[in-house]
Amino acid sequence: MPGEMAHHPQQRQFNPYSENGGTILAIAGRDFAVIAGDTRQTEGYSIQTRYAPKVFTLTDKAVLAVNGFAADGNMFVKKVKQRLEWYRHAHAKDMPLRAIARLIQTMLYAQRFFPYYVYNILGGIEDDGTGAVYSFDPVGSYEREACRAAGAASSLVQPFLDNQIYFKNQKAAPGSAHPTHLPLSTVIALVTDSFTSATERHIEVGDGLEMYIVLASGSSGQGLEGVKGLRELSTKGEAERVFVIRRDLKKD
Amino acid sequence: MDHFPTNWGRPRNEKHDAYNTYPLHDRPYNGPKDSFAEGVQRTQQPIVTGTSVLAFKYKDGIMMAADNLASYGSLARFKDIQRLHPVGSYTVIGAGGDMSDFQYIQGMLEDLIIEEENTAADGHKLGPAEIHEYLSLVMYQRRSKLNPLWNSLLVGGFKDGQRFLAYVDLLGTTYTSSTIATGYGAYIAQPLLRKAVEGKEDLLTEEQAREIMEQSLRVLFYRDARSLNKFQIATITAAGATISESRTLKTEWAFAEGIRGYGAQVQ
Amino acid sequence: MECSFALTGNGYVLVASDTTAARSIVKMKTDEDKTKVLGPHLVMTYSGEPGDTVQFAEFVERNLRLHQIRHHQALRPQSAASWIRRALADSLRSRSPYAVNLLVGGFDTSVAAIREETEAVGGEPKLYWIDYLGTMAEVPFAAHGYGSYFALSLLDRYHNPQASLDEGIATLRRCIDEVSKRLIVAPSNYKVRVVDKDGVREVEL
Amino acid sequence: MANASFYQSAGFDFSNDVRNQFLQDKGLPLPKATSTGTTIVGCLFKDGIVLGADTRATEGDIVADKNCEKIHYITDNIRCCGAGTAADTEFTTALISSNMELHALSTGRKPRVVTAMTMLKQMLFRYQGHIGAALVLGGVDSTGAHLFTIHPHGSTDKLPYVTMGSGSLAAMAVFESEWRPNMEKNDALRLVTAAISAGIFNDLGSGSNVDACVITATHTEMLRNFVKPNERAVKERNYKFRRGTTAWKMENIRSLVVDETVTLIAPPVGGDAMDTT
Amino acid sequence: MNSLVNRFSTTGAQNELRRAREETEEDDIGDSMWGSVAGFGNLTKSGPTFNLPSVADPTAFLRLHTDDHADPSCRIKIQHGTTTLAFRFKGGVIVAVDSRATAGSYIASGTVKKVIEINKFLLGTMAGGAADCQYWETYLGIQCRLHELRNRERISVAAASKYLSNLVYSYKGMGLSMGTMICGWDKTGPAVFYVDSDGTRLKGDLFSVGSGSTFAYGVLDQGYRWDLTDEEAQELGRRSIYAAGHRDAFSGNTINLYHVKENGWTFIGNYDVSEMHYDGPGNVPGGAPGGYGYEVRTGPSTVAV
Amino acid sequence: MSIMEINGGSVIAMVGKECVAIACDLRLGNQALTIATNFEKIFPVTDRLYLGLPGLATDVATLRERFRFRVNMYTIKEEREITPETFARLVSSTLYEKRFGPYFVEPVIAGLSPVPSASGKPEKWEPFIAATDLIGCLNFAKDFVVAGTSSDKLFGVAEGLWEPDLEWEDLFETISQTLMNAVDRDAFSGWGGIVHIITPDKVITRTLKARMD
Repeated sequence: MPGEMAHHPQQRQFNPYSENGGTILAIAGRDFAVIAGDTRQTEGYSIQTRYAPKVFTLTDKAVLAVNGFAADGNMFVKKVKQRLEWYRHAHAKDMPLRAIARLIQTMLYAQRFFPYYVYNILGGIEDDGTGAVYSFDPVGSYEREACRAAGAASSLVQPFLDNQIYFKNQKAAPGSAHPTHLPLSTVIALVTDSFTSATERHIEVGDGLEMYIVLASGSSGQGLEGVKGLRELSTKGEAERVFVIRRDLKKD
Repeated sequence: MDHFPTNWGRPRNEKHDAYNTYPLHDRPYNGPKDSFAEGVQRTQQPIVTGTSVLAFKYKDGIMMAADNLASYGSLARFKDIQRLHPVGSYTVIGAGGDMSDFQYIQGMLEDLIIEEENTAADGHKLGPAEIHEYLSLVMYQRRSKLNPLWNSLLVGGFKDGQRFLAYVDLLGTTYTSSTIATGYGAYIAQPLLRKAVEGKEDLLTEEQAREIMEQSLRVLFYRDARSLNKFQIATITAAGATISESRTLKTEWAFAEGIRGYGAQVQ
Repeated sequence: MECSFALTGNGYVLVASDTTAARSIVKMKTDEDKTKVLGPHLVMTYSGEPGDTVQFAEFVERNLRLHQIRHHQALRPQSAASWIRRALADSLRSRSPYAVNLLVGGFDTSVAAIREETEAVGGEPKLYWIDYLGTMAEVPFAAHGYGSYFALSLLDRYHNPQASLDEGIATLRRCIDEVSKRLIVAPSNYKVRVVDKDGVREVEL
Repeated sequence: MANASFYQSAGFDFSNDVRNQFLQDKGLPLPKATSTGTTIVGCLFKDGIVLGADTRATEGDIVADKNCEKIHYITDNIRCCGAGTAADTEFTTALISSNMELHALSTGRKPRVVTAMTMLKQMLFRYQGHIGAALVLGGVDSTGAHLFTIHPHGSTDKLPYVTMGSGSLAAMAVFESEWRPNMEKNDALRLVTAAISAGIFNDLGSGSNVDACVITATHTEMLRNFVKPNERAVKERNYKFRRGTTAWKMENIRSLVVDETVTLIAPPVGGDAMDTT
Repeated sequence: MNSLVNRFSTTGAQNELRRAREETEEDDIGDSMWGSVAGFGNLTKSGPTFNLPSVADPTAFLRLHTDDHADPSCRIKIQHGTTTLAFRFKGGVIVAVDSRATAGSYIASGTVKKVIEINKFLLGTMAGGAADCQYWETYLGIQCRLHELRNRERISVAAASKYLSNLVYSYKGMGLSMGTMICGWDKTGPAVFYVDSDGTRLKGDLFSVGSGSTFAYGVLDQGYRWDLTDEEAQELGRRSIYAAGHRDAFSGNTINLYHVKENGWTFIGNYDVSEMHYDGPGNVPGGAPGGYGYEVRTGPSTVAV
Repeated sequence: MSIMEINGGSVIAMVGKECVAIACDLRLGNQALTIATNFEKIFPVTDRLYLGLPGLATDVATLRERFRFRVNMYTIKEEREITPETFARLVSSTLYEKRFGPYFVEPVIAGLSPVPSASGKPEKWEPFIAATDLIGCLNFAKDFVVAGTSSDKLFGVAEGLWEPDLEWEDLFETISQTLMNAVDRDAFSGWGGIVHIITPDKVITRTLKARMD
């Protein structure tokens, strides 16, 4: 009943949650995935640090972005990495991406009654060599998608991606169709523009952009040539290659 | 669960049922009970508190400072509290927030160092990164038990040629930065530190660093009502950690002479 | 629980309101007319806070009547609805607001002279949905009360603005059936009125 | 029903209050008004006063206006920076500005800063803090340069350097460490810029550009967008759509140009010229 | 009493370290955690375990932080909103759902799979907390498989739904939110069970669940007969979800349609609600020509403004 | 659920090259229930000036009436058409009158304002857009203004898609894409959209084929 809403549950005590701002996003391509986050960490109206990474590599082909309450996020990443380490010891291989996704679900759901205040986006390469993005809510419901933004400015970025990645509400030119997969160079440009736009309009987004790119084995990596601030993380010879791009965002 | 269409799936308000269509279902709790739960007091608010801690990186290592005041509400209760504390051979921690919790942390860290460096005696010594990690686990674990240690802590250190400076607070939130300030310092001193230090971490000499630190402390003393013009500065460099004796700064109040009233008054 | 429905058709507006007067868990009466004829081609259903409903309906009735006496001309449905909305919105800002939900159905005979396509039926049916906040919307069909949660989708599916009166009544009956099937305390009886070029009259279901 | 609400006297109108209270009682929170998280400052220098402000206006976490103006005109020689609820600062300063003008006309003297200060504090005190305007008032008059802060509840302060808004602590730190009595104009301007910049870069409620205003006994100089440290970077892509991308159902074009052809039938004769339009 | 002694006798660093470990790792992680059950490792014990906040009233705590309806500014917004329906008819069971998930007023996703394929013969629908449904129905899938392995026969729909009902009932009052229909075909023929987190379990022919369920009922009831043809039944399911998508703000985006028959379920298709509005399902068996939308169906808007 | 979300609705206005566009969705809701999908929130004030009023629908109707009254009074008194700048001030002060019992509406104003020329007749028109919050704080922007339940989404998309100096045909595409994609992520807005593009010599009004859920 609408009338009931006035009676809020109230409890006067220590609040174990906080909100540390920032935004993350991930886009999957045919044979790559781009996972990005800004690097600002805030508390209220102040900037705690201008560089706090939100995106972490889990395996050679899986990258996890976390956003929300920083302490929960860091702890969660630590635990996921620990589980993956155990898996590596037991099976002598990395956990496949879709299994990591399910692992994250159960780990989040284990805290159903004391949730992690964390929005997770997992990106990487599936066993079949396709790029994939999995997005999670704080208690573990997840789905595989082509693109997803989460965090403080998610509602600013997501509709923009709907339009530019999924071509929502756009009629294709007569006699042609929208491409199903965008090239890497376009995706990198879109990610950059998403973050510069979010920085303009959301006070908790800014300082720096960190963009991880996972390429499937055999992918040419076309579109990465000449990109400013690019650094390869993977050592040559590995099947999948991981790159990171760091850019500055506005600091106001 | 609420089954009304617009609220569908949300928690139902158990205390109110407009139609009395179902009996209220408040259920007795049958899980394990702690008979002493009511008697156990957790820190729900800080009592005797310290204010800001400032720290930043400079050429030789880390410089950290905090004043000597512990306040009891608005009462300047203890004026000779030391809020910088050395841990092991490479690390200094500085604390704001509840002083009793800080003293508990000091004791805990002492145990840790004895355990790790004396009992184990395996030749490994805890560096600042390890101590910060340990503290962040403890702090996060305590917040998860909803029984926090009400502090914001700075961990500064120098080991194996690496400077280390990081923050952890009662929620377990952590971060690193080349300049960090806690409490009011985050609002007042941090802008000054950022401007003076960011990008110059590898250039600032100890002298310059000390000047920056003193200036920030002076401004803090001007504007933070829970601060004291009596402080200690710690440096952690390749040579080890040193915490200075308490000192005071020269402050300037001359401009106040000319001020008359708060509005139309002229005399 | 109170339910009212209304729908337009080819040359008419049907309005229906339940006839239950309930206080708390008691049905006081099951043949209360909660519709009000406001003019030669205008009818309104009202529901909401007991007391407010009748008071407001009578207030509207008299003022529209006064207008008619003064000007020898009844307000057209749109003007009448706008006036009612405004009266409700203003009352909401007073110390004693009326909490009333309305469906105003009318038949605009004056357009017959202007618009050719309406000539055959003698005018144009008009229906306005007005809630207690003074929100007004012109709609082809409308409902108030919990019944609207069931009826609106049903009408989306079955309503036909070109339907004959019989077909319209059949659609209305579908709504009423659906509500009595699904709503926990569904009203039993309804008063149904139709407005067309000949004026307002009651119809039996 | 010709409404009383169409014709009403000046001042606030509380007629929606009952209804809004009712809506609020239903548990519906009121929407947020635009506020200026804001850093605003002012300081004295040798010849007068420098005021400064950032230009960000926020609605919650969202930047509503990237380049708004927070230094408001009071009189030629008095300006006022506003923080808090944006509409309140806007209208309060406008009201005082007009009262000052009237006051100046009726007394025939150049208005004084204390007069504006007193008007403001009396007005704000009357509203007991419900008008959320936090102001920095500065100007130069016949009695010299004056700088005040006025808090929403009507308390005032008179100091040689002041700051207000969410970035006030950051800006004050700059003043506390660098302000000196009797500075030169350029030094004061540089200091104010540094103080506002401290707010812009350290306080999330403040951002975009630096506005400044220098008031001396003889001259007032408004330096709108004095420094613009936060220009948006050029976008990587161009987002212009192909025409015809959007599907639409119905189009209605209303031409605003009345086609008229003027045909002269006969040369105009005296006053009998016909109006041909 | 032990806990009390523990509490006060353990202030040393080692103990603190142990306590920190307790918090950062699950209580006891056996070898099973290393194995391929890594994800569901905690299921190898009697049942999953959950951490509770150590406050007097954990439910109130959870609600304080997650009930966005009572307090829109609450931080953790769990995804909600839905219309799902399932009905039995002579040709089996039709299951139709929308695909929208909302967090507050924000449409968090328009591509949610709200039909959970428990196994070849069992479907579960998802309404309420997305994570609750996903997790518990996946868990149910495991249990159904175990049942098959133990008993060499498929679990009946009744038993599966009872299992789920008992599971969530044991968490009653703790803040779970789930309204699901377990649909399938077993020895008794087609079956539909409604199970929710209150502990209700109902057997029936026709259910609709979620915020838009009333709108779906409005269309569904009017068109429902036992002897619908397969095509008519599918069309009815599709049309009912469309009706809810159109009228309910928290439902919409796309329709997922499943048909359970004797030899298991088949996925009929995914239909965009907006396309249904303008163009209808097109040339599908049983589909009416033209769009479902009222304006589309009745020609240009008859309401002249 | 805030008061603005009872009825839902959003409005956006954008500046183009010698033209402005203003667009709104068409939903009238009663919380989650959609009552009507023909509820326009943009009203003409003069030939080249439009006003968008997203917010509580009762106040939308009331304010529409009040503004019409006030603009008519202005026109009668001053014997000239109101300019967008003046009208913006009128909106602002009308709302601020109710500072302590506001109308729950966030107006958006879009129009072309005449640039005075030697001949007296305006030959050039300058785009003008403005928005105010519910108590009348004006926001003049050079690019776009947004309001309503999907304002944050609109901000995000518009910040990405808007380009300077768009011809009116291009501006139509940009504003339509912005509106539709933003409201598609908002539960309380959508169900169709309508766009008005105001150019010096004509006003183009297009009804969008938008999502209906």
